Amino acid sequence: MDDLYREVIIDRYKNPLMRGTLDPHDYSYEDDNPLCGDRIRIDVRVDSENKITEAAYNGEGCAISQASADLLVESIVGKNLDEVKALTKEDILEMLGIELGPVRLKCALLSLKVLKASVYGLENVEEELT
Amino acid sequence: MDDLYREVIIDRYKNPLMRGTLDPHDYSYEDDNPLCGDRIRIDVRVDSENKITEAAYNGEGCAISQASADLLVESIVGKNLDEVKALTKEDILEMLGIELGPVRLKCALLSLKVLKASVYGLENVEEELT
Amino acid sequence: MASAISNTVLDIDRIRAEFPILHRETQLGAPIIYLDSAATSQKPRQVIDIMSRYYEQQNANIHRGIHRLAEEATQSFEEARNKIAHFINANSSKEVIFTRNTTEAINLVAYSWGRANLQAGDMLLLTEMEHHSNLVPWQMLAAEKDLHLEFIPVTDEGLLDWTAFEHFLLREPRLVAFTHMSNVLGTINPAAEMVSLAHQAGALVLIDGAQSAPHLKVDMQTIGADFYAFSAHKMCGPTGIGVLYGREKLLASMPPFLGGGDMIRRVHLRSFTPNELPHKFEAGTPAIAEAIGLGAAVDFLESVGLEKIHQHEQLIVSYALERLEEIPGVVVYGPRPEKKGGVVSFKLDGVHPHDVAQLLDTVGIAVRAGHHCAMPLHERFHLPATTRASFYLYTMEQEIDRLVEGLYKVKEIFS
Amino acid sequence: MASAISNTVLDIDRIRAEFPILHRETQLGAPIIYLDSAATSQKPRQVIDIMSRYYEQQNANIHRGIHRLAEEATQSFEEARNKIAHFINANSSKEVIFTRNTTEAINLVAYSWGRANLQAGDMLLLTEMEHHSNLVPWQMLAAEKDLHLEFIPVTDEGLLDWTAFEHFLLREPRLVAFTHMSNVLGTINPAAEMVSLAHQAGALVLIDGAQSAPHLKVDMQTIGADFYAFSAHKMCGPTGIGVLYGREKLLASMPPFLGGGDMIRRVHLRSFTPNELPHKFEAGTPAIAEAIGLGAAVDFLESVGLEKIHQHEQLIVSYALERLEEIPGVVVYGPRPEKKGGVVSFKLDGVHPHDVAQLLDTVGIAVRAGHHCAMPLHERFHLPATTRASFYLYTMEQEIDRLVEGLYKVKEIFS
Ligand SMILES: Cc1ncc(COP(=O)(O)O)c(C=O)c1O
Ligand SMILES: Cc1ncc(COP(=O)(O)O)c(C=O)c1O
Repeated sequence: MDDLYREVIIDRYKNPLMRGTLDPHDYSYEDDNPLCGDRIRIDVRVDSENKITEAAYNGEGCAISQASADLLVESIVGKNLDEVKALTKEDILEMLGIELGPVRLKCALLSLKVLKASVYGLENVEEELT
Repeated sequence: MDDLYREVIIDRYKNPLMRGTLDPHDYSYEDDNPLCGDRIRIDVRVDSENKITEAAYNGEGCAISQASADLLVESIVGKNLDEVKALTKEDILEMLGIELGPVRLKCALLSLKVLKASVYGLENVEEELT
Repeated sequence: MASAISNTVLDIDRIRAEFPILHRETQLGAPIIYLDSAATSQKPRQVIDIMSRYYEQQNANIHRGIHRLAEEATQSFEEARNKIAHFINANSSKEVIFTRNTTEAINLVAYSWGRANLQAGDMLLLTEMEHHSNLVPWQMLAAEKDLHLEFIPVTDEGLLDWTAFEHFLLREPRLVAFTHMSNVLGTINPAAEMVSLAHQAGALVLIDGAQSAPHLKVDMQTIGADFYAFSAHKMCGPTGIGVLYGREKLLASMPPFLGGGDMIRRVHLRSFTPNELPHKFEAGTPAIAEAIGLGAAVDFLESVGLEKIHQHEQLIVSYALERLEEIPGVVVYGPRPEKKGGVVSFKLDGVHPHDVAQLLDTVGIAVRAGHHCAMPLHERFHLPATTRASFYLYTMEQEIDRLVEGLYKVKEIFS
Repeated sequence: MASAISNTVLDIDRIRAEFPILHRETQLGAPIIYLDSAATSQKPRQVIDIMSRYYEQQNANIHRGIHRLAEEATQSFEEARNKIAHFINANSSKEVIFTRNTTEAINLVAYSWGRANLQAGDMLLLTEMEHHSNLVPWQMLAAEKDLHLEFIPVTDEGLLDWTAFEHFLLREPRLVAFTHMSNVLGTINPAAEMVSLAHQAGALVLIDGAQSAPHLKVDMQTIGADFYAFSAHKMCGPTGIGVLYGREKLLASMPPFLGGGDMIRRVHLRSFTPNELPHKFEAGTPAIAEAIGLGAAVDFLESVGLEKIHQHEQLIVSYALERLEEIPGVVVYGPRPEKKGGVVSFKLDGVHPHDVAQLLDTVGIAVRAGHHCAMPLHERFHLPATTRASFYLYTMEQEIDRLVEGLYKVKEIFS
């Protein structure tokens, strides 16, 4: 039973490192997954070269949605926005270290969807992340 | 192949005994079976005791619909209207001497439906003959 | 193998032997524990086989055919309709309309009866415990026709608020539409009583029987509903077919819904005459094999006995409630066992239902997590989602034991 | 066993071996001669088996489930959709909506697109050779919205009257809806050309592909239709499922048709948000096993090759026309073989089609007699009914020979 919810997921879920809000921020977006009620908001600050200097997430939902948000937000600090655009489903799954069926995939990818929507508009993310 | 279309059906179809119209008549009704385009009209004359003195049919369609009309109309002359009301699907099938699937049954029973509709109104026949 | 409770009413091993999927070994080396029958039931061998046999021996299009196969297929199809009419004690098989599922059956009523009979300002009375299938069609109709929707509230215990119901009836709704049994709370609503009050108030009644027809003896003469909808796939039958029961006179008075082959008596270029019931509402080639499969499902359920199935599920659900409530942090929603069917929805403190379901899956237990297509009901209880275990005639108490063990493990992982 | 023509393109014995029903001995001691594939096709073993296997091993409700069975079922279901998208060369599987059959697909367009986009006085252009399924939905819509219906006439040869078509286009129809292949005359209409002219005239185009998708390679990119509808049961697939193809942008712009579970993203008591494509148009539990069955049918057809199937049918239909026309008193309707698919409708002087079909049935030959759900076309040719023989990849020339022998016997009996 434990394999799937490897330490890291439970740990991040219970003791998140990146939870919070940034006010002011340069980018911010919030979305939810109505199927399960997962909700994620991500705030981002960038410097003049579009490099992410600070990031935080807030929200509620299942362990996978929250842990993936925590891991994702941690991973983007220091990256620039182009690198964020290049992030894929596979990157998230690698951070989580597990395989997921279609329903849980939506939980795992919600944070990436929110992040991308915040930095370059919702229209451009629907396709690949649903 | 011949068993089914026993002599009587082909014979009645090609050389009907009761084809024609009665003018004037006491009862008359016409209906069709849109599925196959069978059409039957039956005219009936009765005496003062509601006994059928003359009857004729007219129409077009498959051998079964026309032969059954010919046989039916022949059989009712001399009967009174109450006896007509008592006629059933089985009576027709017995006259024809064959078994029929649901689609052909409609052909075979069209004449009985028309006859009953003429002598005691359409509302009362739908139920048992469809 | 099977133990005390499971065998009180049913010979559970014999029943389970009929369901091939219950014996399929999973990757975990043991058969699956399937506690998701409210979503869809498993299928007994005879239902699966009769459909294969149909395709191997009888397959033909129906109604218009004169050749042997077409006649056999038509007969099998119409016999299935008769079986279903008998199963729900309809007055006539003309009252049994085949649809794709419960959802289409309800939409048929909304489109056909609703659009022809309702006017701006008319009120429809629903409940807070409806499945989306008995909400959205009425919302769409309300938007089109400018109707009022009202909702009988659900009490904390998970029952309909009777005072509110009577109160709403004073406002003369045109239609009362409610679920016979909630797919989340398990609540069995007093259908016959509700119909009788609604009729007194001048309303027609549509009952969503998706969760009741599979589990209770439902009798159209006793219940008295004007419309009753259910799905084959939840009652041991195939996907792709459902039923709308409607009172004959009412159906006869309604305009057609879908247009096309079979639903007509006559067609010219610019006009048509509709066919008789039930064909008037069945446009195009119907789900022939599926109707035959549903006929076999009904035979199967009747051979076991609906009363027995219900009794068995009552025992299982009582046991499940007892065992679940002993787990610290578990909160179960819905009424006491006497007032409900074999559905238990719950939350486990500190663990999202999706995590619960997924962890249970890793030990071979299939439950469902989410809003179960009843978002408004979850809003009512301020829950984003619940975990749901649902039972059927093949559910054994050992499976409940395994569920409880599993939940203890989930707690441990999240502790 | 099989002879020259039948084996020119296909290995007919190998193909027939896949269809269990073609080997079933009838009461006459010989397998049936099934010449009624335009009504519904027979099913190969792999289609029948995949559905049984689904029920025995994978059965679960889809989309919302987290447990293994639900994930497997969802994957199989969506893979089937992908196969179908590929089969018709759609741009995306979002353009593939599952319906019950062709009829429901056309009604979906009439209800959703039609009601949202058409206004009193708008013109819809149909043809005289349409199946009732592509007539009645438009008649119903026309009555509701006060639209004009116009019809491209059919020439004596059984082709669409091209001058009339161009003439009607000048009147700027909003929609042109026509059958790709007539189920009575066999006529294959030049779909791509018609679409292109209709588009130039500013109309959308719906094609009834019930008879073409099973028999021709249909490519959405080449044909260019806005909507394309077909049924699984005519293309080696199960009953209970059909497809509406629609261009993604168009589908996305249309309001929902049926309301309920799965077609929503979010539901409150009084409002809902529709789901994304294709789910927006699939309310309630879909025909899951049937979608998987259709996926297997598409695999089967592609493994044989649609071009080959078409070539085979061309040979068979040419042979059939040649043989039938040598029978005194037989009149065949429809164009020459080059312009038609594997359908031959005819009359035999002095014998009603129902009598023809029934007498043929007594010698084990299944043909259809009646108006074939195309009453207006029969009115056009002043016929109450016709007898129809229709072919598929499993039809052999010997079967045509038997048909011809049978017709001679019918003539004798009625002589
Ligand atoms: C040309 C055509 N259109 C539509 C249909 C209707 O198909 P279905 O009955 O599967 O909806 C048929 C077949 O009956 C057909 O041949
Ligand atoms: C109470 C209730 N109503 C309606 C439905 C919808 O049934 P279907 O999806 O078969 O249309 C369901 C099941 O999902 C249900 O539980």
